[in-house]
Amino acid sequence: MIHLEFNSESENEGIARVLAATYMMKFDPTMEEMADVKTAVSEAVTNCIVHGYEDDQGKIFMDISNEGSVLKIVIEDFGVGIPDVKQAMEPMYTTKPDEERTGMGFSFMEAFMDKIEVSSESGKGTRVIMEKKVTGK
Amino acid sequence: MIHLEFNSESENEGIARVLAATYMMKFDPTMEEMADVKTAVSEAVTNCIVHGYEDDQGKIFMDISNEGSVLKIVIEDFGVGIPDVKQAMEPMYTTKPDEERTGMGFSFMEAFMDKIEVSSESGKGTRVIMEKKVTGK
Amino acid sequence: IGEVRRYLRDNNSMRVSRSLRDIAYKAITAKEALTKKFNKEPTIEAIAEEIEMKKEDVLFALDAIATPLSLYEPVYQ
Ligand SMILES: Nc1ncnc2c1ncn2[C@@H]1O[C@H](COP(=O)(O)OP(=O)(O)O)[C@@H](O)[C@H]1O
Ligand SMILES: Nc1ncnc2c1ncn2[C@@H]1O[C@H](COP(=O)(O)OP(=O)(O)O)[C@@H](O)[C@H]1O
Ligand SMILES: [Mg+2]
Ligand SMILES: [Mg+2]
Repeated sequence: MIHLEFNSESENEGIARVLAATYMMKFDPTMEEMADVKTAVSEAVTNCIVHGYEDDQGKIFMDISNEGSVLKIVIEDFGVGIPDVKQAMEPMYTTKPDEERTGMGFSFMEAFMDKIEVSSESGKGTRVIMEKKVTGK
Repeated sequence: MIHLEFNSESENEGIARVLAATYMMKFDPTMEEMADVKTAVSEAVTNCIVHGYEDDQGKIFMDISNEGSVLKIVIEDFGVGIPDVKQAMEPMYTTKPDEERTGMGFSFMEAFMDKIEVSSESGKGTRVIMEKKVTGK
Repeated sequence: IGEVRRYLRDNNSMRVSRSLRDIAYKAITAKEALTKKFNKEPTIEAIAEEIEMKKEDVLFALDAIATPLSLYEPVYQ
């Protein structure tokens, strides 16, 4: 298990993405599997920065672990939280339609990972748990 | 500033190395600068695993930050510690001569980074602080 | 110690960013060739072996050339 802490600056999004890709190398992934995980991490971290902390600065945690070939990534912020998680996860739902947000972040995470679980509390923060079996096939 | 925590397993040495490399990309480094930093991180982390925790398992912390173009990397373990830091840092000094250790780890860190500071307490652990100005030249 | 340094590696002042572009190009070419040859997608490790690079460098190179816009496209376009 590795644990990363970083500030909600957009340059750190790339760092989180590469760390996840590096961790999963032990499963001998294909380029496509790696791209899937990177996209999911990228979306989740971007959400923490853009929505969780908005114009504020705050900490983002990322935990990466595995059980056998199942990769597990937990991404967490301590920002505003999501009042209605079910609604937020609907395709094309976005609370920032003006800023080139597509509302497809959660949909991508769902599409590219095997499993995603989102828990959030208003004013406390948001935690996204994602899993994917990585087989190199 | 980013902070990484990982277990003293040798596979994590590569992860720490890649994380440092990723962080320093913002300075548009040369191949040599990057190789220097990767070598220094590799030596410091390997020391935590091999000497700090010996056959035990323990946590290793790595902090990466910068002030302007000066990269700062702190690598820390909570293992056995070093009784005599000055002696340990002498070229070719090693307490494990039998296991293909060369005693050159600290010498490499000194050679490849601009500054290295080692503090340690027996039974508490060891912290290595390294700095390098990265200019892409 | 300056000696050690020279001994350990050739002085290489090329920018990493430039070298990564070369690696990424080779990796993508190799990926296509291996896919044709074996009729399935190669792993990163197989690609790295083919172009005689470390897999960590291949990973790094592929990431460096992926702009945010190409995120939802194949990594290379
Ligand atoms: N970490 C978060 N903190 C607060 N709100 C979030 C977070 N992640 C997602 N949301 C909410 O869920 C909505 C949908 O997210 P997403 O599917 O990624 O679309 P988008 O980011 O394009 O708006 C966001 O518009 C935002 O309201
Ligand atoms: N993190 C550490 N914890 C405990 N002892 C250490 C640590 N790092 C270095 N040492 C001590 O310092 C010595 C010299 O380290 P180094 O120069 O890297 O050479 P080597 O690792 O080849 O022995 C080691 O042999 C060990 O006794
Ligand atoms: Mg989003
Ligand atoms: Mg050593």
